Amino acid sequence: MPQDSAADSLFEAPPLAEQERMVEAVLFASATPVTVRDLEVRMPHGCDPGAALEHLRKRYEGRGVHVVRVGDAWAIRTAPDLGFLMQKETTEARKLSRAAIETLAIIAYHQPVTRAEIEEIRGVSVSRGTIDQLLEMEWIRLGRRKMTPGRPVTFVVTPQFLDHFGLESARDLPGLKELRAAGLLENRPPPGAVPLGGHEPDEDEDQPELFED
Amino acid sequence: MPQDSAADSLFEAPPLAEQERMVEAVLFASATPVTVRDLEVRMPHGCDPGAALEHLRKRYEGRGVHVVRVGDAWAIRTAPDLGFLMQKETTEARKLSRAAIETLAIIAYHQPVTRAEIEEIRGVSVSRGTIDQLLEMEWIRLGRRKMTPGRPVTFVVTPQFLDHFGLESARDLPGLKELRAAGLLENRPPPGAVPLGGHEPDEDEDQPELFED
Amino acid sequence: MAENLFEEQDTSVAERLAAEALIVDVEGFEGPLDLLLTLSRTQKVDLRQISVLELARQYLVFVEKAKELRIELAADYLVMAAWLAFLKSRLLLPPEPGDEGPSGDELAAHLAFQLERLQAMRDAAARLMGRDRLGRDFFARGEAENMTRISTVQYSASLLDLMQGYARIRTRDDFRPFVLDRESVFTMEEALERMRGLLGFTGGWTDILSYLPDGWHSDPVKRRSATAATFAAALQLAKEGKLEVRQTDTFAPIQLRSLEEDS
Repeated sequence: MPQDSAADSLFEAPPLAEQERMVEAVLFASATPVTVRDLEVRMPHGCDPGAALEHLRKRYEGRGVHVVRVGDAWAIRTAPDLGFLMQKETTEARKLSRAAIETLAIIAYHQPVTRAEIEEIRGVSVSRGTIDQLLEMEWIRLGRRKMTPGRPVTFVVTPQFLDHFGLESARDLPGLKELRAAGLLENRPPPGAVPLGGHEPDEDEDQPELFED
Repeated sequence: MPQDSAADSLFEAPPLAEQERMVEAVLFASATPVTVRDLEVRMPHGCDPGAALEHLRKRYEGRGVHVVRVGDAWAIRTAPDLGFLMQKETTEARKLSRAAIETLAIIAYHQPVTRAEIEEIRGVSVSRGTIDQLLEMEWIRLGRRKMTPGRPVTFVVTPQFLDHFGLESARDLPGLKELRAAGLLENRPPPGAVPLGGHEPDEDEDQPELFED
Repeated sequence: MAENLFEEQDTSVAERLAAEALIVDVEGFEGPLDLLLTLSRTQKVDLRQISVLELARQYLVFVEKAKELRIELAADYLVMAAWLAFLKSRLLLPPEPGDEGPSGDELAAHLAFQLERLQAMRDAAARLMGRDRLGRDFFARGEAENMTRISTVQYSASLLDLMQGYARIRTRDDFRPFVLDRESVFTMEEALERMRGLLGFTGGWTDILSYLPDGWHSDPVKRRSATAATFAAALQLAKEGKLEVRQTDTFAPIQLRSLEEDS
């Protein structure tokens, strides 16, 4: 935006050190990750939260709390090695079934992935409860529909998932590169038309109301 | 927790820097302020939470958050001068009232202009609320007093005004000729809305709801 | 050697336990692929080198046993059994000439891929769940500060609003009754009246400005109004044939001469 020098001086941003304090205060105050955009909106005009965040992250290296990146947002989290001090704060994680854990991993590593693809990988149909539970925990959400016949919905993991597992992004999933290199994340169609693993005709089409809203 | 030998862990407390990390993490994660006694119970045997707290408090001096005493307990809190960041501002956009727009237009076209002159041009008296609103919005400010009897104050528009309307200077406002060319001067007020004979009581003062929306 | 012996013994014990487990707890399997994966563990080889033929044999034995024990097997287990029987025959018999479809080796390779992929996902899931986790190993702010919501009203106006507002005022000016400005406006009617009275007393050419009323000379606004009105009145009177108007040059003084005297 064109501004003359007078207008510029009116909107001069605070010094970087001050911006760092601001980012620090906002991140400390929030229990959930704060996006850069959110920081921009809250901080005075002309601030550069990105640079301030980088400084802040360095400042907290090796400390009792860390500045961590979660997707396109940032949060302060306690250092994992100090977890033993927090019995009081530990929240009993909801016990996930083996099916739910596997389904979650498949969604994380194969996203965006359709229900039929999950079933193909697990060799068994995915119960509605499993998907519902993961949706309810806000670890997965609906992605874009796939541009294949029937335009099935896909599932992807959420920022909450990344936050929970301390991942900066889905690209940082453990072993992702190796799995990809080994071709294990491919959606390889079976030779011929022989279905494996009791693959019933697409359930999505039987129950379209499940995931559409 | 890192341990070199069983004997060490029994009798030797972690280094103070490590204790400081622990206090930092506990204060951060705790939902309520934490007492020194509480810290002692949580931290490994032989720790000195008091000393660690003192170090931590010093470390956060001048930062975006402070270590503060709350009764006989300790907590991390936002630095008081950054409280404004914790306010989520919701802005509701409303159209300026007609009276305000006209007053603003007169000030922009005729600045510096006194209130009496504005009233002369508008043909109605200008309510205090209208002027106050424009002042508060920082679209107008007081100019020099006029060198006429009574030395009345004048009003001028501000850089914020120019910024909002995308003008380099008030001189960039289209002149009457251009307004006419743009067909704006043909914009006759509806019949009956023409105030005849000047100084009727201001519509603004009759209706405390100053602003149309 | 001794170690090997032990291991083999261990394996056979594990195998027996597994076999029992399979029969007793068929419900515990997450489908035929899961069962195949479990069976493949008894082969103790890399999944890429697995003997699909051997696996098919084991699976079929399992299904037979389940039948003997009258355990209800889900349909997909039976579908898999049928498919594995087909695969087994494909792998054992040389392909018939003109045979359509994928070869036994292709099918076996795909099954091996599926098993490897499922195993990979299980390992990935285990690694994922073994990560430091929020609320267990690392923690968020315990005492999150609430955002106080401040609702502000932002008034907006566009440049068009401003221009229209000003235009409205100026337009209103056009309509403003003359009464407002009467003190500084000399109307044509007034000028006509004044000139009719004066014309008879003037002889020869006189400057039009001398017809301006007293007190209308100094104030520029008043002078302008009076000049315009007098000029308009002069034109009117000239039209009526009562006077002549002349101007010797551009911007030269305008002079009037009465015609009434002559007539």
